[in-house]
Amino acid sequence: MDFKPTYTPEQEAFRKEVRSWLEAHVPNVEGDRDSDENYAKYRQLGRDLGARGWLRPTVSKDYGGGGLNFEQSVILYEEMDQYGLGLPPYYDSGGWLGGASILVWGTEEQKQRFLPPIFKGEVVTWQLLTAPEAGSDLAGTKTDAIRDGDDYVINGTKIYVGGSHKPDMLWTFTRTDPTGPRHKNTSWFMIPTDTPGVTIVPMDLLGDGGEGIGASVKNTVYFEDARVSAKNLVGGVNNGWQVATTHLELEHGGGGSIGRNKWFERAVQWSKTEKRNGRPLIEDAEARDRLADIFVLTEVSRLFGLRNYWMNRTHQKMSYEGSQSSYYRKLTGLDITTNLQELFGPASLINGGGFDFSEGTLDAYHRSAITALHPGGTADVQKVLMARRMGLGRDEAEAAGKTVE
Amino acid sequence: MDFKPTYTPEQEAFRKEVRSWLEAHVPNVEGDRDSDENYAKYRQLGRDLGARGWLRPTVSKDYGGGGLNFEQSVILYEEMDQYGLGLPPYYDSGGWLGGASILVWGTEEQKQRFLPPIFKGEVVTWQLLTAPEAGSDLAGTKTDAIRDGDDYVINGTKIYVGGSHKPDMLWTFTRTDPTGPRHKNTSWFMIPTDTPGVTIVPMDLLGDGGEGIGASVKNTVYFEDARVSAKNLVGGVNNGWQVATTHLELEHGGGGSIGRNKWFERAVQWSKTEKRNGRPLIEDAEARDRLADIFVLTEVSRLFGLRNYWMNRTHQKMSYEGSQSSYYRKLTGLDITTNLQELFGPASLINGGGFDFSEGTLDAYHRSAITALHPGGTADVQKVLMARRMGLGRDEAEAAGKTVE
Amino acid sequence: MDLSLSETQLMLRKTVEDFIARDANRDKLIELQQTPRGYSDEIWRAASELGWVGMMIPEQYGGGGSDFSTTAVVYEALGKGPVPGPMFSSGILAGQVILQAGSEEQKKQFLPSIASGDIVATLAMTEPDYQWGPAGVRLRPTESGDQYVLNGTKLFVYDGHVADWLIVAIRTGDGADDISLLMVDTKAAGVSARKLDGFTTSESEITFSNVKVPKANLLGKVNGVKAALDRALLYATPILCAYKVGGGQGVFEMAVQYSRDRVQFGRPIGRFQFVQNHIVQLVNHLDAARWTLNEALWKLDTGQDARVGVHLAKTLASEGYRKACDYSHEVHAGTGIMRSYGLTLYTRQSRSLYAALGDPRYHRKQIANLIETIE
Amino acid sequence: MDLSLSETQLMLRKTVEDFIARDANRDKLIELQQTPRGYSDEIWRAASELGWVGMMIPEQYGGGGSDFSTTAVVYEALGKGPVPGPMFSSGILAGQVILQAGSEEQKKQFLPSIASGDIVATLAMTEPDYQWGPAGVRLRPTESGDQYVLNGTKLFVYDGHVADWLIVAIRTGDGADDISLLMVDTKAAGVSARKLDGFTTSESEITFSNVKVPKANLLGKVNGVKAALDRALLYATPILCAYKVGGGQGVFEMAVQYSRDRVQFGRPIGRFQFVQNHIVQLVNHLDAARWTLNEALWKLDTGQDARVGVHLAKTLASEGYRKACDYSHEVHAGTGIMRSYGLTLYTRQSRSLYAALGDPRYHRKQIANLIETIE
Repeated sequence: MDFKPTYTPEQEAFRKEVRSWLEAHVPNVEGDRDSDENYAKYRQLGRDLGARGWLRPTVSKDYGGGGLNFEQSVILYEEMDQYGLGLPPYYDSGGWLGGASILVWGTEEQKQRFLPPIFKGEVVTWQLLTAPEAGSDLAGTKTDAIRDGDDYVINGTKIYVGGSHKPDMLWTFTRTDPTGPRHKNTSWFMIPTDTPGVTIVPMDLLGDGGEGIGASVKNTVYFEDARVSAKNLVGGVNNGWQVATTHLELEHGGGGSIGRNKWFERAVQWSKTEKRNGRPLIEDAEARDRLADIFVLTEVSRLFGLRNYWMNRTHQKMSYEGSQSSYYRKLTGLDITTNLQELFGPASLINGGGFDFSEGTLDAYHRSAITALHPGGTADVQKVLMARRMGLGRDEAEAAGKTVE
Repeated sequence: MDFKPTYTPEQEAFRKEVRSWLEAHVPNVEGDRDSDENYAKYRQLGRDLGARGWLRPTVSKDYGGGGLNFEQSVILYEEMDQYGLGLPPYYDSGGWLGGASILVWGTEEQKQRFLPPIFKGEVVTWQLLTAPEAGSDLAGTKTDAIRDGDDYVINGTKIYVGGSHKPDMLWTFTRTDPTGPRHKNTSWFMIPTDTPGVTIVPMDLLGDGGEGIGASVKNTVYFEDARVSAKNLVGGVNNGWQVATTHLELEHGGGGSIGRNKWFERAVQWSKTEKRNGRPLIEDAEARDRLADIFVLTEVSRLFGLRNYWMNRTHQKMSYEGSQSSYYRKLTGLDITTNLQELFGPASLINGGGFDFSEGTLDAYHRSAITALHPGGTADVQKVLMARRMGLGRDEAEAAGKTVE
Repeated sequence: MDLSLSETQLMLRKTVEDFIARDANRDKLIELQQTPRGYSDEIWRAASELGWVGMMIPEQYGGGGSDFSTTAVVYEALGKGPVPGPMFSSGILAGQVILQAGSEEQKKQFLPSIASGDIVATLAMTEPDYQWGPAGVRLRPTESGDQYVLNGTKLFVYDGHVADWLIVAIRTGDGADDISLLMVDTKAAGVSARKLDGFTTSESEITFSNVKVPKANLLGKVNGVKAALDRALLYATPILCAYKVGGGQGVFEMAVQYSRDRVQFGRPIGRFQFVQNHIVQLVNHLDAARWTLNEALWKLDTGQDARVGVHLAKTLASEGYRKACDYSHEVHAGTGIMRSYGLTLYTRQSRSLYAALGDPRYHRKQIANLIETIE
Repeated sequence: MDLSLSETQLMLRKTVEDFIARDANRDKLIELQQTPRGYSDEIWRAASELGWVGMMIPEQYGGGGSDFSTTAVVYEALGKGPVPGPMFSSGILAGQVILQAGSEEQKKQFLPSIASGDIVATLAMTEPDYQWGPAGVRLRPTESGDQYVLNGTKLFVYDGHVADWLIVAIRTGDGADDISLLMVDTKAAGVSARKLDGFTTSESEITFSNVKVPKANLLGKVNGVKAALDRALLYATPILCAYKVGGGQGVFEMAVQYSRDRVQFGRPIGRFQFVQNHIVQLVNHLDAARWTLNEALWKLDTGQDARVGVHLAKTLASEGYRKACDYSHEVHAGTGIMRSYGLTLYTRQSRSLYAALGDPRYHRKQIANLIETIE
């Protein structure tokens, strides 16, 4: 096994190129990364990366990707991670997930029309999955899209959507045959945000104000007689559930991640500067025990993510690994924040003022550890999926959803 | 609230009577409490207690009990607990549980015939519940009792039964209408052990050799054309499931318990004599942390048992408390043994020889913490029952089984 | 043995529940959480007039003279609201510190107005270099004639921003226990208070800038209050536990109800064993906190050594409230994180109060220290 | 980056699996557990002849010279058996200690016969006053000319009762690290060994009664072996982890199979979410142990500082194997505790090996000590 790519001289040269390009292009921001001003800077970085094909490095150039190989993509992720950024460097999981579904299920015309703008960073896309009536039971949606001439007319409501800066496109799946059989009565649509009848209203949630760029707010999206061209229906009529399996697989953690162990690194850093009885916290034995506990939890998460990244990008046959990574991260988030609170005391809850040593990031993490239990499939849903993929109580294990990258 | 009875002078006098009687009658045994010789001594203690009505203190004298009140029963339990004994002081949960079902569901004739021998300690009874085909799904038993004249003829197999010293009576429930509707096709029988066609064979299990008196072995019981008088059918034909709810309620923890915190007390005692680097273990800070962890876990168990004892004996309306106590004890047993192993090191696993400071009790506990997950309803079954009693996802909460004491 | 509540206790609980239904129901509390102070005049008036603030203060000082168990019944009901306000900080904690450490004169001066709700007092012990307990007190005054002069900061002071009086723990010697307690009027020149934002409830920062306090304001003797403070904490802590147990009960009942109301995949979600598991774990945490607390209260009421029992109860109340909220969130999924729903009122408290009067690791350590005293 | 096994590794694994199917399948292992020695000649012969015992010993000393990852593949497969025998104790642990601490002459003397299986060696470090690590070594020899004289006891020595040679850690100075290593022939007068009964596998008690050992039998220098011993433990520990991960895989596969085969309430039990939850938690523990181990192996094979990685892997392997067995028992209920079924073969190991080479608290503490070295 090899946990790091062995780079050829050519690849090392690529790393140098990436590094110096990023040095020149990654914006230097201060304060809230999600302020209008800072968001705009990250948005521009996305466009610049997209123009080079670095936003979706392994996607074919035909669709706006970079056409790069696995090792090159790792280099890009690693170098972005040095800035605490991913690809894309702002909130566009909608584009990442929806793009994957279009790649697998779209017609060639749809791929040409939808993908390059997304993969070049020109267009930001939100995913619309959860509905008031359909949370874990996604297929139970009551948002309906009824054919009318060349269009579909959409009515319904989706919640926990997007972030703090409006996108260009939305995608969702809706009932196109409201009385049809479950899992065979929905279709998947790309919808311009400016479509008449689409209204976006921010929600008031515990997790508001997190660290994610563009992600400090979630919204309710209302569809009232919103008309969408039938050309925007991706993957075939009443085939929406199949199209969804692709992005759900990725959302459930099947895409994996490359990244450092952020919370552990931060905790060590703060333990060197925060003091107890005049001594740096890190000199305290109990504090070191807590750091070790945090390390254990976060390292496992990191390795599950890394394993999945490798499996996904090298087309290994996947089973329960996506949901496992997601479930583990969700559940251990609660333990990690408990350890952080015990380590740093009540100051870890404060947001603002001189004693907020974490600049609000710990407050946000305490809250997001709770809110993160649910999106992208609740912790319980991840367990359901793991059980199916392991074939518990079944003759055969269920196969993972088809993804491309 | 009052966690200890306030005793009247009369009751204090009763305690003195109990104490001096026990001093005179509780056998002084050495070594394995389950050896033939020692078991016989405890069996005799049971008979002696029974003769005084102290074996089932709150049961009516009409049926061989003591006709004593709640406070007196507490005194008896507390004084027995000083010897690490319960009531009965040897393995007779079969008599305790089956006796309760007969009290609730038996005819007057059956009560007169079956109960006094049990409650006077003359007869020892085993319960037969689990079958190879029916573990958690008790109602799925395939042991059949088919009417033939004045008898029923029983065929089938039950497992995880009884202990190391043969009993006088058995009870079980069997299908009397094998093709009838579930929960309405079983009947409940008292069966003399010496019935022809009854064979008892010891099993080979992980938990063999525990601390329980008479309980270091479990058995398979085979019925091959065993004939039992129809007079021994308790609670009505095809009403066996109802009869079972009574003993199941008690077995699931609804009876509660009064007792000291045995494992914590032992752990403290051993920590004073066992040494690390020449110092008593109890002087070590890490060891004290483990003792505190053990204390926390064991105190909660003790209090759940005490609460249930009080609720049961004072006829409070019970809900999930029985199964909660059972579930909590089962699950924390695994944590307690882990703490004990970390506290005392590998010596806690040894059985025999000079370094076995616990005289094998820790080895037995390590194993029984695992085997105890399943009898009397698995940990999962306890959760199912708790969920029903709390009415999760139901309009109404299920009522607890009817018990008498 | 009798583990039931008395008639009086049941009646008192009913009074609190009726008040909550009328003036502090979930909708009102959801509104209140957006306000700077966090609680309403109605709440404070009722808590004062109905005697909940002063109930543990002896009758001769204008309080209700309730025992521990009865006080706990009321505070559990308040916690179930969860009703916000400085009832515990002022009536219970500050009241106990003054009662245990103060002179007869000081008791007469402060306790009746605390009990009546006319003034709000609170204990200001912890500091930026946080550590729970006397060892963490490092604010050292200078002396100027018959006055102390304070410069420095107290942090995480619950309800400090609405307090009239602060009981400030100061360092007056180098020994670990060499601390003293000083009554400081928040209107005195140089005192400023700021409510702390974040995942907090009523934590505040108090800044002292050349604050002059007469030495006569010392509660008890210089370097001689450790035992009194320990006693006050021993007596106040279980009431905080009761408040937290009440919160746990609140999120438990919400979870049970939601398990019936919410339908997914064509069934109430409470029929799914994953959901059942959350609620089973929740109620186990809740009842562990509840019954260890009940026994500790009984020990206090009957004059037994309750130290281990209180540390045990606080350990499980802090861990249990937190876990109860986590599990209730798992049951409620997205619905639970909407601020308009009400669950997060509790979640915030479960975090904010986790370390109040010492976090679970602190209390477990105290149990470890006291192992030999356990019978 | 490539997280797959190589062709060679896959082939090796297949060899072990084929051997297990033939000569060490579950039925045979269930029989073997009743025997005094606990393993068969077939097992020891195969392990020796197929090179598993000596695979980490360099080729110039008669071993296979395998890297860490490849050795781990074989020991994981053995652990999945779980195949009993002193392969790890002798070939890996004792082999590494001699390799790291011994002179060239000693390596030539012992390593080839260890690799060939002709002799069995094991490390005797821990003592009745148990504490893992050099600080726990208190057996102090007296000196008599060019001999050491040993009186005392070594406890929890894995496979001591079947060993030909013991590597005995002795105290030769008062500093924490002042220990030395002595090769002791178990046939020497005064050496006796007893297998320890209980929830154990191959732990033994070794008693020394006036045992005379030539000073020439010292491995390395007096008071100068700490670094070599640390290295040996760093290299051997992950192989033990691999064996435990294999055991976890074994109980995982049994649980999955049982979830399909066992029917209750008219459905395979694996359709019940409570049962699913057990297996989900099981596989999470298993994979946490597996992937931390894999990264540690890679670090060792590529010459990086692997100390933290090995402590992490050992922490999770010990905790994980234990938990994996607990969860598998929950799935199997009564069936799992029958000795004739096979699950308890693993359970016994999960307890017996929990503290071998240090328990999880020890290894967590080492991570805490090394925090600053983590990049």
